[in-house]
Amino acid sequence: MTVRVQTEDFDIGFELKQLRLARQDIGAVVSFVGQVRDINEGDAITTLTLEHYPGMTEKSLENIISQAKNRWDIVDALIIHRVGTLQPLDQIVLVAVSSAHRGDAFNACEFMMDYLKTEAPFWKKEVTPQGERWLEAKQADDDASARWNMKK
Amino acid sequence: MTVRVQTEDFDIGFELKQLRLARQDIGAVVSFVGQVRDINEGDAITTLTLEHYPGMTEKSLENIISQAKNRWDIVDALIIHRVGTLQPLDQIVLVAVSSAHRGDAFNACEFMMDYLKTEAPFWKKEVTPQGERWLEAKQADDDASARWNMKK
Amino acid sequence: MKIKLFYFARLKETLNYSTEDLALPDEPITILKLKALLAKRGDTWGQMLMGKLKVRAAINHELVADNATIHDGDEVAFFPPVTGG
Amino acid sequence: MKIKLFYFARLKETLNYSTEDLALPDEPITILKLKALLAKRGDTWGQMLMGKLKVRAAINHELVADNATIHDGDEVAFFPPVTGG
Repeated sequence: MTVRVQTEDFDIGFELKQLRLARQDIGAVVSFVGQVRDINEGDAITTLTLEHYPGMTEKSLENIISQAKNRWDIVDALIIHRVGTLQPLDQIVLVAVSSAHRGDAFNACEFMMDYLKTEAPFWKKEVTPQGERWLEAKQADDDASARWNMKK
Repeated sequence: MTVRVQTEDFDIGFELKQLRLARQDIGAVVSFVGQVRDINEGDAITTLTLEHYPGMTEKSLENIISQAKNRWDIVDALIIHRVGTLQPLDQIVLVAVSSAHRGDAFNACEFMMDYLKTEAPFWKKEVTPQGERWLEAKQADDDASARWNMKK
Repeated sequence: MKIKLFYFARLKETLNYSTEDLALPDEPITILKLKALLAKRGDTWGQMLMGKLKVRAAINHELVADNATIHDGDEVAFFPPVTGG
Repeated sequence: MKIKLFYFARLKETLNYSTEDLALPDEPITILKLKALLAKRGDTWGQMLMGKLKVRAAINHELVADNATIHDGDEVAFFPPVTGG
């Protein structure tokens, strides 16, 4: 498993290729990339700053991958999350999963994103023309994360 | 929407970037890439040849994207499918979806793959040390496709 | 009426036909009836089209059921269940 | 006992503290009791730790509930619900 927390951008093509070519029994790679949107809750976004808790962040991301490996038949997984100050259209996060068959990869990838949203210690602060504001956690994210406890 | 059926390989990094940067309100891109495995049903795979039905293929892939757009709040979608003779570790297919939020992109991407597996006119023939064989359609793929009729 | 026929994958290979133009009586005909008609061409045709093998059909690039009706000028295709992706 | 404290995001900014070393009596203390103790430092502390804001806590890099017990040498962190991804 690979977990990286970094200020630099990442190259999705390169990362997915590494994951895909790692083993010849891999048939599927599912990935999620998140990017900074220009508008959030109706306001234009100038910049987005991501703070995190060094040490705990890496541990929690590794734990999320371990949970996914326990639940689904996947080969490997990767999480790259950026921190620092970003702008609209910048990439924020990449979550990717390789597996023999597609169903496991889709489930594991979505599970990892939902858990990352509620368990990994990252915090976002937006700068808008009206000033700065910390993002509030969303009930929808808690719900998305909680539904995995009900699925097989 | 973009649909391409081609013998050439494709560059995932480039394709996802195009999709991602197309609009500033895109927050998520979910993608699936399928590759040729070295072993299928216990036998080593030397090559895999993909045949298709020109004209119908493109139409059915466009139809799959349209269905996904009707069902979920997505911005755009892309399907690239290779045909001709491939080898283990070659990329076969890329399905990618962009949207404001991740849930729609995950659902739409998995739906598109499940429908592609049962509706798009592609046929695979494997060459193994024991000879050639056409792949049989799998019940699991029919089941995966059918479950979308039950979901909201 | 005249229709254009296509065969794919195992059907194409076994029948050794990829496409043909076919002239038929000027009356509606279903996919099932067309299959029965073609099956009379010989054992291989019968086995491939009316045997144990699942055969799917398309009319003008749309997947259709066996009771779908073929019209003059249609493009009809026969093939095994699809296995792409 | 001695513990190390960290604050993140809105808490760090408002309290103007990112980390501190804290000496406490040698007896088990829960997250909730520690919060109450820190809340006595003043209005801002009270509002941030015991007010309407949801505060989550971690001990040694693991998310914990308010009734979790802190031990000597632990690293304790307070922060708002996470908003990454």
